[in-house]
Amino acid sequence: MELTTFVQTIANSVVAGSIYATVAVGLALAFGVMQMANHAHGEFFMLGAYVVYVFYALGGMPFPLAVLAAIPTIAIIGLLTERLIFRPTRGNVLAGFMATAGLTWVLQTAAGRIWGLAFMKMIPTPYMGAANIAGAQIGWQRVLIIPAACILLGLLWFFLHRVRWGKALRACAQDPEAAALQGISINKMTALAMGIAGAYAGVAGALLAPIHAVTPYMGRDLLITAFIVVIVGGMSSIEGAVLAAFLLGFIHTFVTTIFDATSAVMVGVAFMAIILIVKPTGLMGRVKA
Amino acid sequence: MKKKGFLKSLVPMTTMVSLVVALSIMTVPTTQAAETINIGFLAALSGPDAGWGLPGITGNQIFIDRVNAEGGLLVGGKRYKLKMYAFDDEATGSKALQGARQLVLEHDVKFISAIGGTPADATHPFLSKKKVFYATLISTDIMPDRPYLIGGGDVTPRIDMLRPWYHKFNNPNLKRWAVTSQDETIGRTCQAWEVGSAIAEGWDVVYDKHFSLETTDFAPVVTAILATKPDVVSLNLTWPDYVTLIIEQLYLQGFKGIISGNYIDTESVLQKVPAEYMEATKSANSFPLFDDPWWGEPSWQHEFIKEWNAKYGPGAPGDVHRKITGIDWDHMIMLMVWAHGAQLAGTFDPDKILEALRAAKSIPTILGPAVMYGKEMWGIDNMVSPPIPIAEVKADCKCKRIQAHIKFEEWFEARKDTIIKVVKDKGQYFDQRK
Amino acid sequence: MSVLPFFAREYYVEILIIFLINVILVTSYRLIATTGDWTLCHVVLMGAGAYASALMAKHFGWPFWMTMPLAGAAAGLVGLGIVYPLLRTVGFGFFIASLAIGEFIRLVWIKFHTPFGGPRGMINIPYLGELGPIDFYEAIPYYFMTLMITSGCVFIMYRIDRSRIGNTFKVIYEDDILAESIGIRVGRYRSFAFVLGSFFAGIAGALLAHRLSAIDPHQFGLDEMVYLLVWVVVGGTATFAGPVIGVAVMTFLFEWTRPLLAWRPLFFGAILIGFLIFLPGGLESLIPKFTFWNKKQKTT
Amino acid sequence: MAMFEVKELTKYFGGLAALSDLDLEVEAGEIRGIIGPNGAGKTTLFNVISGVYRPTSGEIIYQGKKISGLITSKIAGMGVVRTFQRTALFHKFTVMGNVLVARHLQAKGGLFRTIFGTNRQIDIEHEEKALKIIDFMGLSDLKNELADNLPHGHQRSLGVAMALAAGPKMIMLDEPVTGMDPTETKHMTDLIRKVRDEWEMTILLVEHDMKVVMGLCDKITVLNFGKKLADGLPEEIQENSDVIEAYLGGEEVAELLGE
Repeated sequence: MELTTFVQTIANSVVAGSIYATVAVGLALAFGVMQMANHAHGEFFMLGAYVVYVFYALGGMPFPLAVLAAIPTIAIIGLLTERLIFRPTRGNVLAGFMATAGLTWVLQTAAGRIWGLAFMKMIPTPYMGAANIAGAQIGWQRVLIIPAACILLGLLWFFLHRVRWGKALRACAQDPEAAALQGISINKMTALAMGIAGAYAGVAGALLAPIHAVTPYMGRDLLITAFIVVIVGGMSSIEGAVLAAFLLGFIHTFVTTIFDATSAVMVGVAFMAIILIVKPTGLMGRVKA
Repeated sequence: MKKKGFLKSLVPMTTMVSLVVALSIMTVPTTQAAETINIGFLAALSGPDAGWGLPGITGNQIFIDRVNAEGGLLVGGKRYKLKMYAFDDEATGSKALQGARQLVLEHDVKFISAIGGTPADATHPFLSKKKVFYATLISTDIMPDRPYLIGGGDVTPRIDMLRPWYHKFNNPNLKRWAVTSQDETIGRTCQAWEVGSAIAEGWDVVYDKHFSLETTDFAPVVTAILATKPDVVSLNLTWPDYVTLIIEQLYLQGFKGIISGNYIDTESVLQKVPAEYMEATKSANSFPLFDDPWWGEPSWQHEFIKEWNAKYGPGAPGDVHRKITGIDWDHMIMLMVWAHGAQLAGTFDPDKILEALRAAKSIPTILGPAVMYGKEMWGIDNMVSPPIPIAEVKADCKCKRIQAHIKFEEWFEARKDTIIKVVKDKGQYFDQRK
Repeated sequence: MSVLPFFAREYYVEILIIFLINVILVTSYRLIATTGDWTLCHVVLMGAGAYASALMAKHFGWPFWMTMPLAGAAAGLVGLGIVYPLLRTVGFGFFIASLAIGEFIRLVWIKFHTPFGGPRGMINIPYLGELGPIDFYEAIPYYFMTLMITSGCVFIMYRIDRSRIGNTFKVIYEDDILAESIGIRVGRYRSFAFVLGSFFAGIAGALLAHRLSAIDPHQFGLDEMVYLLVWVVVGGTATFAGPVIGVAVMTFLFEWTRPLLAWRPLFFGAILIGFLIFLPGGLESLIPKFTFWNKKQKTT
Repeated sequence: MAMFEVKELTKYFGGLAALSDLDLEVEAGEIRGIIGPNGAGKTTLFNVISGVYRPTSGEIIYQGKKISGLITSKIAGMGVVRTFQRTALFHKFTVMGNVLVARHLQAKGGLFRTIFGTNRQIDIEHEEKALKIIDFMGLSDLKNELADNLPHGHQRSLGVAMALAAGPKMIMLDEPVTGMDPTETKHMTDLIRKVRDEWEMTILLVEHDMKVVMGLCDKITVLNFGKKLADGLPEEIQENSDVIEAYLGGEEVAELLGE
């Protein structure tokens, strides 16, 4: 592998890792709090992209604003999901997961009917052109994702470790009963977690919209990856998820460059299986998956 | 008592089954007005592959409406109205077979529009037995043991074979040809034919791989392609969505050569890269625009665009919330051919229709006069072969403009030996795919 | 059951064939679920059976009565192969890990064009030939063959469910620590249930493959798996009959809703959500209210 | 040498030791009481012996065979079975069902036979043996009742019944009489003694109710903070100053002296 190709691949890996991380933290967080396993997480991601399509491509709103708009929009959808699906099925993780699998179909179909179903949606690239790093060319649109992801993850860390509600959320993730005894309202926490999960999936989709095929089904490819990330990271561990996300980002990108994406996914799954065998709790998890 | 328990648990099972059947028997077969001929549309209408199915309905419907407006299809001095029944096969074999059975057994359709691939594999034994026409877009499903399967409305792989000639003709000094497409049923076959032709035209094929359908990020794929320093990057029949993303990456990673493909959806590509770049890369493909002045005025093509917009365009009664695509007319070509065949034969008897079509010197299609061809390629003359348009992207109109309209047959006859040899080496010749 | 096909029109006989195959599928799924392990790779294991049977029939020209049980065995072996990492997980982890591993198997079929035919899958899988005057290509003979095989499989699974082994599965679901403490090898029994279920899924796969004569990886994708979940959820898993009720009702609804075309996934998604929230027990949970066998399922 | 030995058993959870250098010797047919203030490590000891936790160090020897590190079911198979502090039952099963399942290890008959029930004889024996245990625990008239619907006392007895059904030679009872009224307690105490006498069972007993412990046990081991404090006959233990010390401050002193 030549140097430029290598640098190019490294850059691609970091971009992929940033995306996986941004998507997966929400999944891990939601799972940590009252075991909300969201099959529709990929569809949140998809809807985030459609927000950009509607506001930016159709509505002519500036791209950054459209991305910001995705945050509350999808957060609200997250809240609704929590209220209408996870709360009624609380205590039965499988029921929640399967119900959200149903939600996946609902959202995909709805998106297809509302915004049409043919080729990918047309979204002009806001920042054309590419940065030249050691002979490797990386489009600005991708470069942009890296700082964006850093900021988002930083914010989340700050929220979870410095803000009262965030700490409560972590307490709740560690031990719901104890948290409840301390007078933390579980309902508030689950809602908060799903809100954040939605926001992060949404903003990831929004950031990716200009460089990804925006279709109602764009979420499904991501779902398995995201769950592998969460399992490898250790079910409910945020830090673990981030670490695993970048690991998988590198694995996928390098294998794709050298072989192909099918092998990449296979290697990813094999990686997960190995982790399960040698360390069932995942990289940073406390509880057995 | 355990026995009884088992029987008891059989009770609901049996009741349910009888329920299913009872209700299915009750649903009376669709009553046939004597002079109506039913045709079927069997493709993915939901799920990720619906993008290849749903749009086809619009084109077929436009054709059907035209025919019915004239009072029906004139066959053997009698007019027959056309009626279309759609069935969603979700791109899976089992459901496709189920659909074929429903369309034939319940609606007695004479012709089925489909996409091809595994659904074709799963349905052909049944349809061959029932002697029902099954028209796929792409000709790769044609096989000698499928007498009533006709294909070729979509011009791959013929366009993929002509592009190496076209680019060589315009740039004799270029040498290095890189080609890729998604790794699936049709991709492999079409790419084999393209590689064959590229070699026949004297290109060095420096990259000949498939990217898998799981690919979501094309940066690595393009990185790998550019590592081979190609003069031409050909995308074979890479699906339009992927084409857009790959071209974007080619642009970002600084590719300066020629881009060539089966279907470049100009409008969405131009969202990602400047029109000047597309013109500079001479990006050539086969799906012409029907509002291209090249067709002349008045023309069936221009009419079609108008009708489509009137019926399905923004604000129209049947607004489909999307722009017209190649798929909208791709399916219709096959329907036109079949209808013409029936008129020539003066009957709907499939064997007579095939006979008439093969005898015909020129069959009118929306891409121009076609002939039945393909014995050397598929072992049977069931490929509908209209002249093939090659369009390039122009910066001034930010659109495709037809550059040439080539008859495939003569070109192929001159080179077939080399090409077929390569295809056989790659194990993609029809008699090797069992 | 045995006279139905003569009244129904041919198209519906075909639906019944698919229905019977699905009955094997859901029943075997419940067999695994009784240990508390819900998997997401059951349809893939069905695929393993389908591929195995197809390969044997195509390359060795073996007859169906041979390939079918072997297909089951093959699927069982695959199940045995993947159950080890799976057992390291419980509950939801198991669920997701099985999804990922199932995907892995599908990708193997896609990746290796020989012998699996890659994304195109396998074509020209031989139909069952004639047996004297009976041509098994025809719907009705195939229907009766499927009916026989299905009843056979269902009967065996019913006996297992009622036997000491079936009870062992159920107690593992109720309290695996207690089960372990009285000497039940929980791990072994979980694997046993999983492999057994895989075996029957494989048989269903063989039946499907030889009816279609063409299979591809897409046929056994996640969407199909979610359909299976819909059947199981709609029917319920507490009683043996539950899943069968589910698949019967959904088969009917599936035909009934064809006119919805592109809207259908939305409809089925809504059904899935609705049942999980408002009728978690599935349809079967309504039955005990007005029939006799509510005592039955207590006295295991 | 003793039938059951624990040698320098140590179990750490994270930093702190739940058990440290514990030695224990139990003779066949003995009823051994294990007492100690809350958090002394009694239940941990049971969990380690029964293989729920692996010991950090030290070993457990049963009939000369090392059982530490084996999985629970293996240990149970060798004849060491425990009951739980919580009321652990298969609640959706009948009393009969519970005991039948608990006889898992004794159940005979190959796969085919079991599935198709071709050999009724085996099933009948199986059920008779189960019935015997149910009678013994005085649950015969409840045998078709769902475990869930039993009164607490009977649920505890069923727990013991299941342990017995597993066919052990040594049985570990974790607070068998908690939450029982005096009559139930009396009944259970007699049963435990009967189990030892009639079934030649060795018994480890963790119990808070000192009347029961003192009345029932041949020898008593006192744990405190995971260490062995004392070891001896009931009356020795009652006089032992360290033990009183350990219990001092706790209202348990009175309890200890059985008042």
